[in-house]
Amino acid sequence: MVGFQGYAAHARARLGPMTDSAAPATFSQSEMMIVAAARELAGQRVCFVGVGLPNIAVNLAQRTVAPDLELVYEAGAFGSRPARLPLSIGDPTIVTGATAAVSMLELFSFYLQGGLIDVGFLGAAQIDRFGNINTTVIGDYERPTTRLPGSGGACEIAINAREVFVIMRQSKRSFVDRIDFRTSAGNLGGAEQSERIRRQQGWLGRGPSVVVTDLAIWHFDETGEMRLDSLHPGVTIEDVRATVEWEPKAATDLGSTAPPTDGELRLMREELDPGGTYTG
Amino acid sequence: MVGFQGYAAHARARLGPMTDSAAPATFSQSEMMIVAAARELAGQRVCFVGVGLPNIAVNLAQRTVAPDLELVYEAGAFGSRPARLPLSIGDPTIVTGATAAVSMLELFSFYLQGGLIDVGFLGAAQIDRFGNINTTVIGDYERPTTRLPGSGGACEIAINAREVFVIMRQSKRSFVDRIDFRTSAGNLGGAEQSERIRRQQGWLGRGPSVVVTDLAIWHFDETGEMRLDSLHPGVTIEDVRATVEWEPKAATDLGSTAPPTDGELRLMREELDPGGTYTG
Amino acid sequence: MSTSKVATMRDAVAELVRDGDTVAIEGFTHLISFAAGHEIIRQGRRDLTLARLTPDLIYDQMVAAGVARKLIFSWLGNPGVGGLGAIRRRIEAASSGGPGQPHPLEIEEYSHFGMVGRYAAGAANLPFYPLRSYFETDLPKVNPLIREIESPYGDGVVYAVPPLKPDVTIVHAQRADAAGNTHVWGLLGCQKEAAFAADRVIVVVEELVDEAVIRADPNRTIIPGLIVDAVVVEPFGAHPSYVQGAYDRDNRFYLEWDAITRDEDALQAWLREWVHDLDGRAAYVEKLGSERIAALRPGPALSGSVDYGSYQ
Amino acid sequence: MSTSKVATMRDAVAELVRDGDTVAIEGFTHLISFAAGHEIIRQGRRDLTLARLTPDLIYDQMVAAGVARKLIFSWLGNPGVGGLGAIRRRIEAASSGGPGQPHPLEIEEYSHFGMVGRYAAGAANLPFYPLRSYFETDLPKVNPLIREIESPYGDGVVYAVPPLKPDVTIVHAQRADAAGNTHVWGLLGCQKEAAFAADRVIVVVEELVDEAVIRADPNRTIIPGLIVDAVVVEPFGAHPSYVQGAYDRDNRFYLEWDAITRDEDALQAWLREWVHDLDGRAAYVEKLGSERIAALRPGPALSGSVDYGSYQ
Repeated sequence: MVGFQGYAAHARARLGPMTDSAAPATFSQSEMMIVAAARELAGQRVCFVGVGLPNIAVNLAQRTVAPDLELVYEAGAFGSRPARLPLSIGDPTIVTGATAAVSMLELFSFYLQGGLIDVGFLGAAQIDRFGNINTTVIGDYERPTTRLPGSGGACEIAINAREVFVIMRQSKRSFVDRIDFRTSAGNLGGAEQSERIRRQQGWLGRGPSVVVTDLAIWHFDETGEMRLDSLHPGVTIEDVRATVEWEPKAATDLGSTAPPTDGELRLMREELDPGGTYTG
Repeated sequence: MVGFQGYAAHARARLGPMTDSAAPATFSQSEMMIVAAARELAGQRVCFVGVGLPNIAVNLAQRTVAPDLELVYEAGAFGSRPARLPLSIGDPTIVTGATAAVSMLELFSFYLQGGLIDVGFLGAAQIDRFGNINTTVIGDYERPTTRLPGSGGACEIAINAREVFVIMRQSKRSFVDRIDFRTSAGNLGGAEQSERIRRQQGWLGRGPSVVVTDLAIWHFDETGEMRLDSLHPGVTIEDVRATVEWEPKAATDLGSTAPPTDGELRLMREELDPGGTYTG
Repeated sequence: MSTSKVATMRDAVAELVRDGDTVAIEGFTHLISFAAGHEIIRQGRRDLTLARLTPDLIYDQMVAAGVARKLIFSWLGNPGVGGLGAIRRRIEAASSGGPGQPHPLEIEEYSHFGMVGRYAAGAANLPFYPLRSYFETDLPKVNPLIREIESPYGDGVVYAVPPLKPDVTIVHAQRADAAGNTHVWGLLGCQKEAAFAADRVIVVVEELVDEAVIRADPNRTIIPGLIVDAVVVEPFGAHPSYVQGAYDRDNRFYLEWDAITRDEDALQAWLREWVHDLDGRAAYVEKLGSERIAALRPGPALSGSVDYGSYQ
Repeated sequence: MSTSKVATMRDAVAELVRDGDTVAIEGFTHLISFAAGHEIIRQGRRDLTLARLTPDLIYDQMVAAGVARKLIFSWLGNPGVGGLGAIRRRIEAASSGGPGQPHPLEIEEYSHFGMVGRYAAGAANLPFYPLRSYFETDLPKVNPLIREIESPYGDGVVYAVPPLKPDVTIVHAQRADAAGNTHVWGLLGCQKEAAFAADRVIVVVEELVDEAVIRADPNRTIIPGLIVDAVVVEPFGAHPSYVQGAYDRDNRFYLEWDAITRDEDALQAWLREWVHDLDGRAAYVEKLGSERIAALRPGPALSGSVDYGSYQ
């Protein structure tokens, strides 16, 4: 699993700061993104947690909509109850008080490939309309313009978790027509091919089901393509179009995301991320 | 690894009791066999222990010629220091005070197949002149006259331990021209084929190096065939010929096994096997 | 995972073990759930495929009771003592097969590493498990499921065994919480692999503990409640096998079994007296008697405590 | 195994780490031996192939110091913070490669599971490790060592990775005895697999303990002395990573590294000040200061003790 908060910071540095102008002053786009992502975990049981944005979203969910959520960290922890928000996904707080601490061989073999994960929560540097993910390089692999972290466990999570959630900031550099490198399989060339290959390969995962960004919530339609389902407060469809390289599909009954509650904001600001590492 | 003391008991039951007439009254043929086997472990470091006869021989060695011998039990124990002679190789006494207790997957993968075992100590129901071993069936596999325990870990030990020691009682039923079933590879059709296949297969074991019986000590010559090297006290070469189905080779300088010392006998009779389970 | 999975052995077996299932009661010498095996006999299950590295006395008893159609194993015997008469008769019956003979038992045979690898492949959702064993032996000739596989790196051929995914795996352990999070110490055998490979899992424990006891030592957790369907509290449920730190292996029982198993009538009489005529493990323990049990209690040998540290 | 393997870090590295070696300093976030990495820098090793799932700051430092020729990895970054500047510059150098640019770093890339599988195959003397990953991704296109393998059971194709057998694996642990029998608790990462796969093994520990402490809890033993060549006692040797129960991860250091690693001059200055100008870990710890160290000490969270039982 990969630390996208880290990469995203670099991306922003390159792209220049993203303004929060579209959102009311009471909360940031990052806060809205994290809250919206956390809410998507309602009713889920076992979640494989990525570092950075997925990490704070999942910890927020465990404290709000999904109190029984079992957190799995690729480092080898199951049933973690982090007493603090870990900066890294190998933090000692994910072990003390956890249900099990096991070798990575066991975690990837029996828990992940064995099919026990309900949701894999990934970040991404680039994503295409079918939810295929690049976290490896911008540019050519041999001569990269930007070298990214690589797969980590992402390519395994993408095919073995029952479903995959993605959280990332959207821009014409990240929501692209063609990703520079396919690190992790999404819906491949579309739903039909994806279902055929997942069946043929014995993958237990159905692929990506939701993408939450700083502007909106996306799900996938029957063709396996990303579909805009909800706009965050103050965000217009034009803002979305301006930050997607392809012509995005939108739901006929396009919703609007409920703003963060005071409770959600308090948890993030006072308990989970007082330093504003993720939410700034 | 297999419990041959058990099978041997059955075999004896079928063959009628073996007399100890060839040996002085002061010790039994079984005691001589166990003592001779233990002495072969002098200078060895890591031994994979089988139940029954190998088990008592190895425990005797740890108390005499090989005090630093590391005992490995397929049940998942390394560095065991049994406070008592375990009847089974999964006894709790092999764990309490051991260096490591690990899963069988780890033991067979990393310790055995990984090449960390110096000596694998096996029993056998049938053995041929090249040290190939049968512990599966007497007669046809589909229609056995006697169903034996099977491989257990024996076929793995036979190819992965650096060398293999065998301890068994010899008779025309056990030292046979053709074994009914090849459970564990010895020198196959001879040294040349054995070395070729072991190299080609990436096996880390060189194969069998010694066979200790109730009558004699055998090693293997350059052709990979068993060679009679030492007769136990009171045993004649005729006794040996009468208990081997093929015409056995004998060393030109045929030795005679030194009888058990009082110390060795005391250890077996008072400490290791007061009930005479193995030595009776 | 606050919902309790605690159940009686009767209910757990009634609900989770079905006729025709592939059942693995695992535990290598250590932690063999005789209590579960006896309940399966009492409830008269039929046509089971019994998987175990070492069938041991428990499968000898289950085969004698007629619950099994097939046996998947790697070493067949009473370690250090002798054979397993009921199983042996059912296998050797194939050679005579007369009307007076019992119905032959189907067998599928591997080595220990092969069996462990089969569970591991099942647990990891892999199509096969590779190992160096079997070349130049007769096992692949009598078991067509042991197959060659070529290394994609041009360095030769090894063998593969197929995944084994039991319908239900039953393991005994020192302790678990109500959710099924299970601590085991001592010999670990292949219980973890067999449990992760299974569709259903029953954990039988000496002691039910608070979740906090499990979470205090997460490295000791062998099986997570996530894969457990029922937790049965059955003290002394592994007798005559043993539980590290709780009671010793009852070697006297294993030695005495040799005479019982050689004689079909004696074996059936034993089953009546110790299984059918008892309504559960508590009665079995009472019948064994407190003296026999007391004699099996070991002295203490404490592991000592380690510090995981509190990170707020 | 009564012979002591205790050595100083200087002697252990001098004797066991050689120019051109493939070196694995493993430990996933937890237990990363920065002390060993720094000593390798001080002794000026060259042309090393560095293997690690997550190169982390230690390999960024080693690459900046010029000890490495090649990197084998699965995730390249400073978790939750950003990138690894020295490594990134050496990789991105390939795109410009002008005279002013540093010499490009050769890379061989996998996923986490692929790397763990490579160590496991190396440890088990297997020619490959099979896994379901990689199909329909670009990784096999850029890494020809990731190859397809067909199941011998007619149920399709999976991928394989080749064994990885480091010349030397270095792991940090809570405690070991003089023979190298090592206890680890907390995150276990892939240290066991990396150690069993290696030709030589160096264990660095917070505390040297009597053999009896290890033997009191054999299930806690991750690495047996059998495969260990040297035991180095180096308290706080994993800083800025952490040791479960002993000290916390120094996240402040990881956050501050982001600015240092972006600036080659700042990075070289850091290496001079914290590696070259110090003669060992003790000096590093003293330079850090007792206040910083005290702030990283966690409160207690004890595992509790279990009873293995005494069986005479």
